[in-house]
Amino acid sequence: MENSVEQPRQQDHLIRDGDFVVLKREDVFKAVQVQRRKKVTFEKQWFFLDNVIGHSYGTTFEVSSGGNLQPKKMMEEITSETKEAGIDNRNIVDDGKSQKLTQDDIKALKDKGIKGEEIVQQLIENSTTFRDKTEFAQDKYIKKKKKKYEAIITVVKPSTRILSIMYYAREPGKINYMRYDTLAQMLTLGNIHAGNKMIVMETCAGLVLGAVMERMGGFGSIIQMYPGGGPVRAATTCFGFPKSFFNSLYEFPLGKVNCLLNGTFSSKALPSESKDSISVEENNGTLLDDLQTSPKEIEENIVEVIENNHPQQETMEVISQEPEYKEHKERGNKKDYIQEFQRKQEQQKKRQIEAATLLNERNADGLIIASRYHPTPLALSLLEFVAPSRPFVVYCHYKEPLVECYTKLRERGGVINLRLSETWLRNYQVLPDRSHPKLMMSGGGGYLLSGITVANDKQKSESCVLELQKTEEPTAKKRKVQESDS
Amino acid sequence: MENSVEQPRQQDHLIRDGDFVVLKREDVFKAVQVQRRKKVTFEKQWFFLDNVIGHSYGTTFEVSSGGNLQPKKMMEEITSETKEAGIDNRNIVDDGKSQKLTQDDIKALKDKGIKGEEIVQQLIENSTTFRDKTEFAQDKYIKKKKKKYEAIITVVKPSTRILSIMYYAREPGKINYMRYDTLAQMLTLGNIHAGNKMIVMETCAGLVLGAVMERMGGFGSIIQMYPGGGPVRAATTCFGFPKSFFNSLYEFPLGKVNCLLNGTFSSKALPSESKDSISVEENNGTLLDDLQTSPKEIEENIVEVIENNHPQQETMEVISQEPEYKEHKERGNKKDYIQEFQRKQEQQKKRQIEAATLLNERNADGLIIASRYHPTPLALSLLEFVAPSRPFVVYCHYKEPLVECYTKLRERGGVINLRLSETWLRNYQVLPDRSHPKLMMSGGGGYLLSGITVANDKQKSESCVLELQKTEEPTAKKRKVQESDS
Amino acid sequence: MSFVEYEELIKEGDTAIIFLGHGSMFPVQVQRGAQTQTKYGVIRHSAHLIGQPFGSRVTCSKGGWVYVLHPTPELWTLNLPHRTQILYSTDISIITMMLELKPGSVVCESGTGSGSLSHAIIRTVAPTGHLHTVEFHQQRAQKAEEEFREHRVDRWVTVRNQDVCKNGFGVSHVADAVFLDIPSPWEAIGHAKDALKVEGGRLCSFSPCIEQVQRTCQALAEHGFIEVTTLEILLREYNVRTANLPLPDLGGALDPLPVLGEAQFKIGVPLRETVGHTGYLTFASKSLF
Amino acid sequence: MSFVEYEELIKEGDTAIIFLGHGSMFPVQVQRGAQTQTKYGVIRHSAHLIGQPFGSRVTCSKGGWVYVLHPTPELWTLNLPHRTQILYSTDISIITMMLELKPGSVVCESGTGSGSLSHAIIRTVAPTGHLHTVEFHQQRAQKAEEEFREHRVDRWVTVRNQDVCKNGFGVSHVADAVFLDIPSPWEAIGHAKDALKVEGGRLCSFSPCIEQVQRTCQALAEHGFIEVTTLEILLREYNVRTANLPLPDLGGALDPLPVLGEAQFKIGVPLRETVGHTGYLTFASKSLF
Repeated sequence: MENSVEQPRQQDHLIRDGDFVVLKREDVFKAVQVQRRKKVTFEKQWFFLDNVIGHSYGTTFEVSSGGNLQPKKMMEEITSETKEAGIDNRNIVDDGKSQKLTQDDIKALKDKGIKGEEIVQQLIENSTTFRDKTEFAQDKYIKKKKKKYEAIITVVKPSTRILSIMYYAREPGKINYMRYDTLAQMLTLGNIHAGNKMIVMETCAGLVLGAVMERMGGFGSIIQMYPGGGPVRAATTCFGFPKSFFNSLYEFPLGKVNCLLNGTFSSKALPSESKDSISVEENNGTLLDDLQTSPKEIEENIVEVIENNHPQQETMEVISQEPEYKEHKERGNKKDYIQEFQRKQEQQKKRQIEAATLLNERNADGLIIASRYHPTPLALSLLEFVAPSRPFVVYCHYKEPLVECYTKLRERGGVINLRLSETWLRNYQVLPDRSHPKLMMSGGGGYLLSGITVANDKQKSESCVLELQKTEEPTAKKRKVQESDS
Repeated sequence: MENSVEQPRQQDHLIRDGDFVVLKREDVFKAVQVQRRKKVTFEKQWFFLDNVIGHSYGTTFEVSSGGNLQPKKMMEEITSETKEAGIDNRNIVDDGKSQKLTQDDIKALKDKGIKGEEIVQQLIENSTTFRDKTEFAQDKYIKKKKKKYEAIITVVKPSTRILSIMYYAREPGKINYMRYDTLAQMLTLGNIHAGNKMIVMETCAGLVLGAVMERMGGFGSIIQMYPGGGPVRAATTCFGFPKSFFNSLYEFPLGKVNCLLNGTFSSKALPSESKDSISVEENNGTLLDDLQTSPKEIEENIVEVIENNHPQQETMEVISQEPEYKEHKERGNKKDYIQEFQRKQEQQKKRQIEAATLLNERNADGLIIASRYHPTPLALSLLEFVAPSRPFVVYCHYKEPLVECYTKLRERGGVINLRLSETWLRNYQVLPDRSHPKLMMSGGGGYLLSGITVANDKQKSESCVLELQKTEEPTAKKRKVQESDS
Repeated sequence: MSFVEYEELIKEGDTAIIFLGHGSMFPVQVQRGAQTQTKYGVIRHSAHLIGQPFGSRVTCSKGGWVYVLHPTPELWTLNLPHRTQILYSTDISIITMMLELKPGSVVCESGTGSGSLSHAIIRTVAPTGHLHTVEFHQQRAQKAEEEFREHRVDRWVTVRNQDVCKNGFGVSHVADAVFLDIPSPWEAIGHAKDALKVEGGRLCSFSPCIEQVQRTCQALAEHGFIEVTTLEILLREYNVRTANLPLPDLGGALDPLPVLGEAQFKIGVPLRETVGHTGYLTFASKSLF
Repeated sequence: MSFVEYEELIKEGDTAIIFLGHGSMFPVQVQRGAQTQTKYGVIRHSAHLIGQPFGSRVTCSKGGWVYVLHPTPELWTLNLPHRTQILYSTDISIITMMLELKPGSVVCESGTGSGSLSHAIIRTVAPTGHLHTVEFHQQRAQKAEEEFREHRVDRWVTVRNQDVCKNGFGVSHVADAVFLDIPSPWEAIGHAKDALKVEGGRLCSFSPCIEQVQRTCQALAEHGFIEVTTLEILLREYNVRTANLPLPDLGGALDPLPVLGEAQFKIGVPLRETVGHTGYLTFASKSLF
């Protein structure tokens, strides 16, 4: 089990050319690939990543002239040096004259090449009201100024933690508003670990898939179910997994699930069936449209799309269609493109048959659903591929569809320990004499329905359901009585 | 406005014979009326309240021999004297031998007349493991022992705070699981204050009515809408309001709301209409059944029902039917009962006509709904009686019916600023070096839909609704787009 | 109008709330001859407001319309000029109940701040109670007094400009309840005890930081307060929406065309971001002994 | 079976979870010839369990039936013998993600306690990682080692019986992540730093009380840890129920009989009581410099 996977190298903590990394500025993240002489724009600032190569992950850089990054000793929070907070703001009168430095002064400092950090310090020293402000107001002031004058960037290694926080903060719509702690729950409730055979159905830009892959570490296999023309894996790419991780990643179209369940899907029928290949082509058209728009958006936001020098091209077939499509547009040669496309299609079919075989064994070790589709039909059909005594987790942004899903799964039988839940997450400020929960919190991070599969003998199913409902009623008996009264 | 109401007397803080009070033992409450030589059972302990008369509210008593209560200096928490907590429990091995006092020793202490408090202290001193226990375990130990050996009772004045906490803790089903902080929100969102003309529709044992009455302090008027044969006011009684508070409390049957709205309800029609009087009688039969069972239950639980020596008999007509019914049963004389009943019925009709007149003015200053019925039909009809620019609040134990109610009210128009919300309440332990939220919290205290009435011109209503929907869409625009996408 | 009594018609000098929709609104002081500019056009006070019933729809000069609302302490809380951080209705509700306020209650408050809680207290204790409110910041104390006059509630409130920690509330043994929202509440507990009636009363302290709560609880214990409890209350709001979830195409066995569709339903979705903390509320009772 | 690898069939020596319904369950150690008593009757291990697939329905002697489940760290957390307060899956989930655990990670943990988190860590870091877990209580350390053997995960874990505040984790510069659940975490921060890899790593400390968090954050700052964040996570569970709300009788205008009825709908209702606090989780990264 252990020999088929690349182990982390000794120098794994050093940033290399071609690495997928995440840039961090204050609490803002952006995923990029390190490439020499490639201009990166982040938080309205552009720079080159050439200088980060060879440094350790976690190193902090400052943007200097010409967009060059200079390593920088991590400064302690400026607040620790200026802690003379007023107890209250009784003496502050806002007259707009509290800052003694003029805009010209500041420009002069900048022109002298004074660093942003020092400018902020000077602004504080020249503020007549800073020391009288409450700590809250001081922090606010510093944050505002820091943001404006400093450009400190840390290069961190991508991980589920970083990428799920990044997506939730900046593009929650792309991951169906799944908060990072909700994803954390899914991975644990799903008992995701090395060696599993997992079914993943997600429309979360590939983030959930990436998280599952990270937890499986290249051991075991994953079948990704996808709607439309192909799976979306923009976020998966950002993890920068080694090639070997993709050897046992399969994809299977949702549109063929019923065939598979009916037994009408067969490996023989596939290659000759022209109707099918047409539909694939059509689907692919849709996919290409998707890719044309959707990663564009991403590019403008948090993920730099890699257009050339694509090290994972072989292993990430689906996203690699995008550069091809662009090539095709550039060349304007439709025939070449179609030939190339058909070769790819054959390859895809071969993988699809392998995926079908894996699914047909009906012994998956778990099922993860996190999509923009109604969860009920997905759960009802995909659970058929899961072995007994295995966990499954269904995410939905809304509670109501999961209430329905719960009800339908109960009717179906073969599942126990159904739990509908959400998590509630609160961050804290812990500072001497001023600790409290953060003033803003997330109102909701989505809902989960989880459970465990068990043997569901068809002949017994009816009585089984009845009994199950009897035995499975959750605890609060008293309450139930009250509820049916009211 | 001020001259019609009894003002609190100087000696208002002293407990008098006949007062409605709340007994408190640790965090457990029970509402009773103070009556000489009447045995009261509370937390499996019986005693007489004779001795509390003349003492201040807030006085603490200990139960001594013969069920007499003896005033007691409020002891500081025993924990403060025994604070030598172990840091962890690494050295504790549970062998069942940690208590050196035997059952016989304890019995001997009791027989010697040693007070419960001292017994607990002795138990602590004779525990070999107490000092090694963590503070959490120590607290648990003390609480357990205290509960067993001490019987300390505080007599407190009833209030919305006390009674709503009492009901929520012990008989939440009777108040539709409305948590006390939810009631607090209703009173504020409803802008309940002296001088209002309020419509209250509740099936919360009269707790919500009582809370509204407390906040109105006898100024203004209240029309209580009731289902069935008559309003239930078991909890209202517990507040011990002065008689004058009931002068402007009216009740009106829900079953006649549509007549009132149609204009088919008229004061002329009432007295001669035999069909109507039959239905009242039938309804009253239901009420009596209710009273037969429902206050019985209460008696066994948290509210001592007053069977004789009833000082509020005149002002609380409806609950006063109960003793009459008992009388009737005792006497076995049906005719007398019916005559008496008819006299009451006439009186009730007169009040009903007054209530109808008040409602017909359609200028109520607010509407509070908190019932076990579906809120939508109640809100839609009762809002007709409310003046423009007045707040209304609808409580429901479930969120889903309020979502529907929200939708229907939007369609109806004439309401703005609709808000669907719940509150989240957490209690804290604040102790030196061991502060944290309480380990258990309420999972839900019900939901509120609130809003403000505005002019709803019938002729403009359709365009109005359309425009309202346009302008009334809450803020998160971006999200809405995403949602209709998905 | 006043903030403690509803009236039917708008009159000169009234404070009214102009409601634009979207939860967007602002207060106006009604003045004969005055005009108020909104995004829907001008509102002419004499023509559009004075003599009209509260709750009316007013069509502005550009043809758009707004509602004119009777002020309430809750609407004021949403519309008042912020001179400080303010308390919102969720906290105010539980404070009012836990302090057992009702008509006739005498209450001491410090600081007055922007007057958000003050208005709610006055509403609840009127017409027979009184609020003594102490504010150390002179301008703020003056502004609060002005507002109370404008809102016609000044007879139920006394504003004092002093430091409650040094000089207390200016009254002794009169209060049924004391409320503290100051940076060092522990320094005012003695004064609070003194302000409360001899036979007892309730106290509440609001603090954003847990360290303040720790010190306050200690001071409360030292001054013999009992039933000390700390709690926190948060509002959880839901938007009512129509959600559309597409049904996945799993491939009809007989039908070559995908069976597409979607499920539509009404939902109450939590807001994406919400207030995560306002402050801790510590309640206590003055002990009898 | 083992806790890190699914197997199809139950065999001698396996730990299996007997699921009775209602969320009620308990673990058994499968032994040839052994019997387990349940409220539905006896389960005979040789006849009912050995050789059967996990997930099977077993009919007990009295005719009632149960399900036999493959153990997972999550089921173990719900069924393990409590020797201490334990961490539950909600906290464990966020700890695992925020510590960035995955196959190959080396983790240091103290205390082992009842092994609830330990099993989850081992599951995640196997087959190429390792857990070093330190427990000061000797009996507990022994019992944990036994359990790890029984659950066939002992090759991925080293248990040390020592005081982490005095003696550290017994390893230096090997860990990707350190987890602390001890009464005085601030005393172990130095040792935690030492255990982490030279090139950095992640730390998490779990404490029920805020004062512990305050001291820990101070110690973390003093030892140069960065990205210090404290959070709290709570589970909110919903019961799925059919609710019936009667429709009120408002009196049909034409119909003398009341129009009664009720609305029925499926709802997800929050539990009436729920866990309100487990502990604060403080996360930090070891600084590079």
